[in-house]
Amino acid sequence: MKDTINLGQPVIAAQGLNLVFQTNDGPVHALKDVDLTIGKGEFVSFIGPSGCGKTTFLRCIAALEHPTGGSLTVNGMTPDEARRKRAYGYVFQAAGLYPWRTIAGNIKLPLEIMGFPRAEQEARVERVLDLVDLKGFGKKFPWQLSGGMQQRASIARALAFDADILLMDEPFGALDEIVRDRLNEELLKLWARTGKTIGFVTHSIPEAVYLSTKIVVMSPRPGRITDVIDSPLPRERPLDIRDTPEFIAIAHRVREGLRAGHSYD
Amino acid sequence: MKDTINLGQPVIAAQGLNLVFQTNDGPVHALKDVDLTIGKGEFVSFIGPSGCGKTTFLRCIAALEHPTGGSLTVNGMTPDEARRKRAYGYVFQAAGLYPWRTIAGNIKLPLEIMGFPRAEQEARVERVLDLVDLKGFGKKFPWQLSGGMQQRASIARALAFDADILLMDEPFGALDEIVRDRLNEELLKLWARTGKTIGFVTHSIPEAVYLSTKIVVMSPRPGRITDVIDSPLPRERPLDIRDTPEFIAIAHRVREGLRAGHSYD
Amino acid sequence: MNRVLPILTVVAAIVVLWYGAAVAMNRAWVLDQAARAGTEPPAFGQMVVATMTQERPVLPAPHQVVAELWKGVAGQAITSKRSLVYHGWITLSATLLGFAIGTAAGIALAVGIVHNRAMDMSVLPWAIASQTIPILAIAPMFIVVMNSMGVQGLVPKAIISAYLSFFPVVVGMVKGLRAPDAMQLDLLRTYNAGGAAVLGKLRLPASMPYLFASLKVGAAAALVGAIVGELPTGAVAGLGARLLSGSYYGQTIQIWAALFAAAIVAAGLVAVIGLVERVTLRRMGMAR
Amino acid sequence: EDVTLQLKWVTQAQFAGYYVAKDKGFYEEEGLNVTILPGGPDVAPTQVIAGGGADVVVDWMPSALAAREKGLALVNIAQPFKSSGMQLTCLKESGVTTPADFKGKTLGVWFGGNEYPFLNWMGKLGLKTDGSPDGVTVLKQGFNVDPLLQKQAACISTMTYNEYWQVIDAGITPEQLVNFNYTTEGVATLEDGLYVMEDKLSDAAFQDKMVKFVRASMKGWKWAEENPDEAAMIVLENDETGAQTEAHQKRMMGEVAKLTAGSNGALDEADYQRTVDALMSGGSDAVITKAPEGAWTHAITDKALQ
Amino acid sequence: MIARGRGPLPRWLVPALFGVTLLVLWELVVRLFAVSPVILPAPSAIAARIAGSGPTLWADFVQTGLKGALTGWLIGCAAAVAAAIAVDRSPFLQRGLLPVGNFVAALPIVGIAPIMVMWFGFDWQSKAAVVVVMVFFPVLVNMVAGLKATDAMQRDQMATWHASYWQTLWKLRFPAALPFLFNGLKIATTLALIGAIVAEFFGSPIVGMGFRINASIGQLALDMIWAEIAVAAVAGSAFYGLVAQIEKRVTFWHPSQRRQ
Ligand SMILES: Nc1ncnc2c1ncn2[C@@H]1O[C@H](COP(=O)(O)OP(=O)(O)OP(=O)(O)O)[C@@H](O)[C@H]1O
Ligand SMILES: Nc1ncnc2c1ncn2[C@@H]1O[C@H](COP(=O)(O)OP(=O)(O)OP(=O)(O)O)[C@@H](O)[C@H]1O
Ligand SMILES: Cc1ncc(C[n+]2csc(CCO)c2C)c(N)n1
Ligand SMILES: [Mg+2]
Ligand SMILES: [Mg+2]
Repeated sequence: MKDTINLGQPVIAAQGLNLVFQTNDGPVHALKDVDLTIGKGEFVSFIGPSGCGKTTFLRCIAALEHPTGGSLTVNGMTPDEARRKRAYGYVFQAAGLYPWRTIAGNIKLPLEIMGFPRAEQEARVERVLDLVDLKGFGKKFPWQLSGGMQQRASIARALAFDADILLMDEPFGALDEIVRDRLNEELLKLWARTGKTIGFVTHSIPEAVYLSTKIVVMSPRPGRITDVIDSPLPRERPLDIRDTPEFIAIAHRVREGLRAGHSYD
Repeated sequence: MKDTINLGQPVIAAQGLNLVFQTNDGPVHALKDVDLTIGKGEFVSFIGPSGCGKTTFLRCIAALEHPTGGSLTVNGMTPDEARRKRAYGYVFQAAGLYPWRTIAGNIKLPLEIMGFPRAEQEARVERVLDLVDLKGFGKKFPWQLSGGMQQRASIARALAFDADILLMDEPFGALDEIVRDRLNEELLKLWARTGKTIGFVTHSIPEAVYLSTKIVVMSPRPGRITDVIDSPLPRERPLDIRDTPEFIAIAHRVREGLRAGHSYD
Repeated sequence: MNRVLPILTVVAAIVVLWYGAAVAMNRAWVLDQAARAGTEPPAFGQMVVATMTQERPVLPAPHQVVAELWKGVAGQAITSKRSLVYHGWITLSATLLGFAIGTAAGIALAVGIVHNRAMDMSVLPWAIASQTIPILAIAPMFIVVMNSMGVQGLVPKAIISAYLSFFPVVVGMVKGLRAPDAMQLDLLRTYNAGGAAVLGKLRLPASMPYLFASLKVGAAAALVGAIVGELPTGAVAGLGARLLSGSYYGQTIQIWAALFAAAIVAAGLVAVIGLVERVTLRRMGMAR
Repeated sequence: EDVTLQLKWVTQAQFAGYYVAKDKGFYEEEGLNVTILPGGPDVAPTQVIAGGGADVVVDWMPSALAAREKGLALVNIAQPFKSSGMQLTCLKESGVTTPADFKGKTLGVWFGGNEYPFLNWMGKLGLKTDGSPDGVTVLKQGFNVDPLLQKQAACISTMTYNEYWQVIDAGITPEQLVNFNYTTEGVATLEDGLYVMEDKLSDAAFQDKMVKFVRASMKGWKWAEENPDEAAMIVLENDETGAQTEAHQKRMMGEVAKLTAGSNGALDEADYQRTVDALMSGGSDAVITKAPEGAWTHAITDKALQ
Repeated sequence: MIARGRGPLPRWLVPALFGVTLLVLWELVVRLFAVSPVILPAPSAIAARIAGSGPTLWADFVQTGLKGALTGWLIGCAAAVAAAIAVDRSPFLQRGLLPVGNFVAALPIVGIAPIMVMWFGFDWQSKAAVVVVMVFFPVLVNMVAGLKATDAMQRDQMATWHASYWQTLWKLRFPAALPFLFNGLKIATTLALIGAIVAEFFGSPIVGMGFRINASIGQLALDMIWAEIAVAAVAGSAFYGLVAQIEKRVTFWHPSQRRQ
């Protein structure tokens, strides 16, 4: 397998997407004329200054927000239809665990809703708890966990079932370098194994470059895409790929894009 | 000014500190035998794997949690007495803004409580909003802001008044590199100007090294301190200090400490 | 001890205040009687005694009420018509049935209102209007109608009781079911959870604090409803009948005793709900 | 045969005749199975019978005639109470000694159908009751005599057999009171009578049933008059609230016996006419505006008493 | 999902349509089956009565609705909020006063009303007193629950600023309690009206909605009873609506008020 892997039809296609929030002190143009095509099996990172519309764009894809203009299709359907087909696994920016459920109970939630058999539920909970290094914390309540542990629980929850499209909003923001590296690797493995399409918001340039087949750089007020970088890195990525010149070159381009976005306002 | 700047008496002194949480499935040893002395005007970073007790330690200092063993003094007083003297500015790991107040209202909150005159309140709100790059967002409500913007608002709130001790729990976790760099610089300036004592939790090794006079490396289960690194870097720190060999050496030592903590379990 | 001492203190304070008030409020009658008899008003000591031994006091002294309560509870077989336990049970049974119906109806309506736009717009206004109708005005008509349909005894009373208790439950639960925040709802949307799942896994658990507040108010309302429902049935038995006959014969002490009996029943119900609340919240990890 | 009787008020000696008849098996002897429904402050017998909740009700004639004019065709089939027990009881210290002193005073009155005799009397005295300055202030009196004891009213309505004694029991002596009896004032109206729906009367079977009922009830009343103490005990047994006291019921029975004395159950036409005249005399405030037709019948008592 | 049919019109149109249908049906039933007006008067008859008795109905409403219910509601709600804060202020009271507060939970109006008439006289003051007792508990319970409804981090923040009890109360706990408080206030609006009307059964001057209903039962003037009931329903709903409107304004931030 190699770089540009736009196998088949686009999974996500946005054209001239606009979203304006009406607020008490005037409209906020959160997304402006966003064009983007994501192919099946791609790993797309979104990077951009705080408030540039990354979350909003992810929410549009997941049909949690309704664009005020332009078109957006997911697997050729409207996002809402795709949502009804349970196409998404979504990791929110805040952990958003239900306080009245234990960690295991929280992870079980989507499984219960999707009607997995009970034994299978247990097995999956065990597996993902292990994956995010929370073995033994299943019976705790969310408020008994540290911030980073909560975030990992929320990642586990999204990985517990097999959605075709995984949308992750800064999933590793509250984790230390070492856990982060480990989870990055796990995520890549999962991606390689399952061929999921992944949308991933991050603030870490190395992380974006390390993980993605495509990096989308955004800039704020109004939120729009300023650069789309197709990564020439191979699909197989050991951690030390981060020291290669290609890697550093892409990282540089991303940083420049980001800086440009900042200088804008 | 140079390195070890333990001017005068210690501001924070912990000795044999222990904290055990009782939970539904057994006790959790969150802090074990923690000894640490922080002098006046120090900038101390805490780094360590998720769940190692960084937040818990900060909370103990701020008298939000009560150690189950050992001794802890702040300015020679109990933490609770210090709290009553309004010694702390605390940035929580989650933004925790009040939904019924606008951003400006949220920032004004501690000022109202501490009885600042009204005009002064306005002025300070303007100043810190500007500092965290949220000019113009004062009238918005928290749910109308992006995750990073909320975090910045919460930083602004802690900076709006002049606490002697500033405790910051991953304040820059949800921010992109460029904003983060800018805020790092601002924070250093503020620190240099005011001589505050700062306790700072972060997951970024470069950030820890760049900011601190002392780096505390922690490790989990049970949470304890594995290394305390006094930084030999000068107080005046341009951004490019990050490329000096001293910097890289310290970063390396921190990384090793972190790794050791991870391999432990 | 830790739990009892504060209650005792508060109760003691109330009792002291009460005795004071009893003296103050019952004084007028003693003075009037003295004036009517043409004698000097009694000295303070005698006055105090006189204010606490009246048969028809404006405010009976605590010990008078307690004595009457004791007579009503322990002084007779609990099957006797003069036993407060007997009357209390009659009222309690109607209350419990009414509370069960009212709570079920209230929750069902709230669920409907939250899940169905048409119900949202049409039900609440009428639920509100229904509550502004003075029950005591329509209860007789209602009982007559039920009677002619052959429904008698417990059920009509329970229905009136349910009618009063469903409303606090509706109001509280509508708010409670809407309390989950946007992100919690969004999460379920990404799973394409159906209405039942949203209800069972998010809205209901999130509404618990509201539910218990509503249940407490609802239980109290159910008791009031049961008592009011006893009146138009000829007030033959139950605490309401006791209250009314006490009032009819001007037996203030009997009214107070029945009032206390009702209050004890209510406090008991509320305490039971409070207990269930604590257990539930603890199991939900919410009691911190 | 089932008969449901709706009383005007709670179980007390006022209705002793019916309870005696039931308890002593007089109804049973006639082959009747009688259910006695006690009344209460918010039970209007007229409403109950209109809704089909009872076959026969105990009511006062003013209220029954007023209902008849409203379109509820009630017919008096028997009149166990010969005389009126209603009075206005005043505290002497309030300064009322004659009806002329009422002006400007506060008077307690029962409503819910019991206010007609009072309104009629005031009409006769030329006293306004709507709160205008040279009239009287009317209070809707609750169930008890507290307004008098608390001096919230100068006078209150009482019955000779009930409330009057409550005032006495409360510690006020008869000398401290002034009583205005409706009979002595010449404004008496007929009290407890038995009423049924007119349309039902045309049914021979129903008529027959009522004959048996009235016969047994009157037997009960006469028994009660002769054995007042035992009658009171029977009432007490039937009081489910357990609130009535023996002493009070025995005394009430004694007083009630005075009112039923002289009635064999048949309505006295002269009494009826007096009541109608009284109710029509109020001018614009008159309780009824035209003489009622067919508001009573002797058909039942004629057969029952032969 | 946000904008569909959200104009101000449909909001009241649906219930209104429902109501009109109900009234038409009622009228039809009464006419078709020739229901006696002493059992159930037709809506048209009730309307005629309302039109013909404006001044009486108004006077009754002023007496019962404004003087009795509204005064009682204001005092009762204020007292309950104060009590909730007192209970909250001191853990000692929390443990002592709350059980006693629960004790007043269901002091039945039937028992309270005669006592209040005895204490406060026949006029509206005694009705207001009954209303105070009736509305106290729902507001207390909700307010107590509301004061507990802050989350741990919000309280911790206040602690780090060393906010005084009153500052924490005013700036954090009170706003957080508002959604609960308003539930109590809304329930109290309907209770207040019922309470004031029912209390008049136990003695009153010869004006007031409860008096009129009671007097009309004896006169079998069912059109008048229903006219008063209609006034009660309209006034009660309006009062409730007003409180709900205020709630909407002050708890705009609560998820239940943001359209979901
Ligand atoms: N209230 C609590 N009850 C029980 N256990 C708790 C509680 N708070 C924290 N813990 C436990 O204490 C340990 C330390 O938590 P802490 O929040 O201090 O970690 P942290 O170092 O801040 O981690 P992170 O980087 O993920 O925020 C964790 O194992 C956590 O599960
Ligand atoms: N519900 C809302 N109402 C009004 N404005 C909103 C709302 N949600 C987001 N916005 C605005 O839209 C813009 C984009 O927000 P978004 O959350 O998408 O940013 P982001 O790129 O995810 O930022 P961050 O990295 O800080 O999370 C911001 O200016 C924000 O203020
Ligand atoms: C609210 C109220 N309404 C009417 C009466 C009148 N009443 C009904 S039966 C009866 C006979 C005497 O006990 C009397 C006087 C009352 N007492 N209280
Ligand atoms: Mg975001
Ligand atoms: Mg932490």
